[in-house]
Amino acid sequence: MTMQSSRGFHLFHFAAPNTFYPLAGRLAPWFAGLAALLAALGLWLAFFVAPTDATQGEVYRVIFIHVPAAWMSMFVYLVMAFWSGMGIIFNTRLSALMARALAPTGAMFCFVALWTGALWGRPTWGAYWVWDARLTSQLLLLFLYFGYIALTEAIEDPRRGDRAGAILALVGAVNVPIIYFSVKWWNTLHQGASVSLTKAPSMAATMLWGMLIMALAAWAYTIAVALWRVRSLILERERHTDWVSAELDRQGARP
Amino acid sequence: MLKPFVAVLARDLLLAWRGRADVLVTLGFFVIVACLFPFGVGAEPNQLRAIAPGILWVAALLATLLSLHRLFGQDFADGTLEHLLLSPEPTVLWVLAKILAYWLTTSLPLVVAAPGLGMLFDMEQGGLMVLCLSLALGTPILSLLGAVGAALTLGLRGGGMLLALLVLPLFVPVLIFGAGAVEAHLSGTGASAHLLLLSGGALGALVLGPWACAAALRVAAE
Amino acid sequence: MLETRSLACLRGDRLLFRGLDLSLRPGEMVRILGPNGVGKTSLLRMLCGLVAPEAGEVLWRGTPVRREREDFHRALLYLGHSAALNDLLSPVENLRFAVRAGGDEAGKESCDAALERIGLAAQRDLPCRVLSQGQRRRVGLARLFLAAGRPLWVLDEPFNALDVGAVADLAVTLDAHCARGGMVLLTTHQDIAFATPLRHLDLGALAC
Amino acid sequence: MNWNSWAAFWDMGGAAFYVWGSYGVTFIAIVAELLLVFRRRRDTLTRLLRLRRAQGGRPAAASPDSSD
Repeated sequence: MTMQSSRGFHLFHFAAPNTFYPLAGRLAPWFAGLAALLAALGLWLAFFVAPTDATQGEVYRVIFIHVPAAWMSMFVYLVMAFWSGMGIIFNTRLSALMARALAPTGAMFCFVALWTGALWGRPTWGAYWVWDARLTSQLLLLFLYFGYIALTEAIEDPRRGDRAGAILALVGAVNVPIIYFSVKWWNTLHQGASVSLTKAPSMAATMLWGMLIMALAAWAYTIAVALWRVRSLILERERHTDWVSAELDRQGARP
Repeated sequence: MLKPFVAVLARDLLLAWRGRADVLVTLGFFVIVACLFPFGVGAEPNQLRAIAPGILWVAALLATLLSLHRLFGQDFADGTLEHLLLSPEPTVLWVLAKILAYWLTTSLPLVVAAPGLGMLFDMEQGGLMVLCLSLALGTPILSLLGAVGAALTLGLRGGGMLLALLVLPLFVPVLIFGAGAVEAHLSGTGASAHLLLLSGGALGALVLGPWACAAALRVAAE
Repeated sequence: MLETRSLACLRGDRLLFRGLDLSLRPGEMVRILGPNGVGKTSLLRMLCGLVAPEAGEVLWRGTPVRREREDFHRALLYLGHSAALNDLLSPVENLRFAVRAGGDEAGKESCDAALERIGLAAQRDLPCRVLSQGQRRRVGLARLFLAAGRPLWVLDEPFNALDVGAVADLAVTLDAHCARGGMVLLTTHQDIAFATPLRHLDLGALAC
Repeated sequence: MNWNSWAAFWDMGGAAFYVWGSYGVTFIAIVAELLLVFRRRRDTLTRLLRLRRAQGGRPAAASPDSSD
């Protein structure tokens, strides 16, 4: 095959990944820096500005990572479902790669939310784990993430993996609210109203600010990591194109 | 329009009849799992009565899970799936026929057998009725959601475990409302809210499930 | 008629072929050539609409098949590698199911006649699991006698596992289909004598 | 300022295990994810470069015409 003819074909079809790859490379460090800055600010607010909670004492300071992580884990799943839908409707391959790049980060935040929830629950409820509606649906969300990652990794043909993953992500996204609602219903029937972790009686404005800034930091972090990860995925997927060859030559020339 | 639907339904029912040993194995599994629990938790009648709905529902759910691979596995292996996908009639129709046949041959026996098992756990008559009703409304959801998972994992190595990982989280709401219906009835609050929610879920799954399943089958056959 | 415009096929991450232009007019027969793994089966499955093309389009009577899927599949008969038989069903049950699943009417008599025509009258009520490879292949081919209303036949290795007599008989059947104005697209490793002038498409030459 | 001394800060009003356990594991999870992401990029690059060298400078996955 000649280089010329292959370029003609790939330019037509792979235009998006080959322009997105360098763009992602340029943007990612900025988002990472932003994440670090916001996290520093948020942690300062969390530990040095926000006052001690009247009822829970210092342990409530877990809220500054627990709540943003829980938000993020749900939000990332929705974004995954969004990209999956885009991939199915417009048949763009970059969308599926974005969904794939987001999944591990979403699962990581899900795990963090569970872990911090358990550590917070011990002094608050007296047990590391109670079948609280939020924690339980968070656990099921983690299983959904695992399912998505396992399915996309198990399918060898990358395109088939993309599409199967997209269908699963959409089915999961439809089910997430149902799962949350059902678990909440089940929970109130079995335990009566439980103490909710996030409903601190009188949340000081500084606490709210701390949480919001930490949530923004989580956003920036997610974007940065997803962009870095999608770069690897793009290289892998487009390895038969000329622009990846050129990129490899550039990388190979480095010491 | 209905020709492929009827053809697929009739064929799958005939196949289930010819291979009835498989159907009986699923039923036997359901019975044995339910009978294992007293050995695990003790034979105290009050306790058994309290956990009976949960046990029977979990057993039904596991029995469904273990038989899901039968839904498309054979057709995928022998090329029938390709033929069906090339049918000019809408894919969702025959997908629905396959799921219906699967439900009739796998879940319906469980629904019928459940009262007998309920009696082993000393459930009262009204509770048995509600149990049957909740299974009759809930197992179609399991079949429809499970069909999507079965289609997604067609032909994959370790497909069985993967299938469990994919569909079990999705089964949780059905389990909650299904077992909850019986408990609500037994505690005197009435099961109608649960049963209504299950019917709503069944309708939703009926509308969306076959589409997702058809899309997943196209992906799998590619 | 069937046309393709600069079709490209990606399997896994290998580009099998690209820029494939093909047109098939009524009465024509095309044989697809090429060594193993060059993408013959992939091409046939892509033409049928089972696989989405990586680039390019398949057109049926001038319309992209993605837009008019039902019309196209009403006109198409595809026989793939595997005969699509269920082992627990008899040949006649399998055949009737295949025809009815395709949306056509399948009377018992016409199915019996088709099986008799292909030489399986004696096996019509045996379960398919006891049939030999050649007999299984024939059950699949019996659909050809029930598909006169479908102008486009796409056949993947139809001559495999057939004995000499059956090969000649099948060739006659395909010729008759073309003579009625039908179209045949097939792959085979054997050199068969057809009455219809055979066009060749060498995928090996297009390989990337 | 909430804390009178560093010791008080690290003690977190007696909840040190829970608070620092949460923050510590979060930190580890993030560092681990970043390491994995960068290792993946390095692995991808080395693997693709090796493939490319093995095929004599042609685009990595373009298969030889003769292969099947």
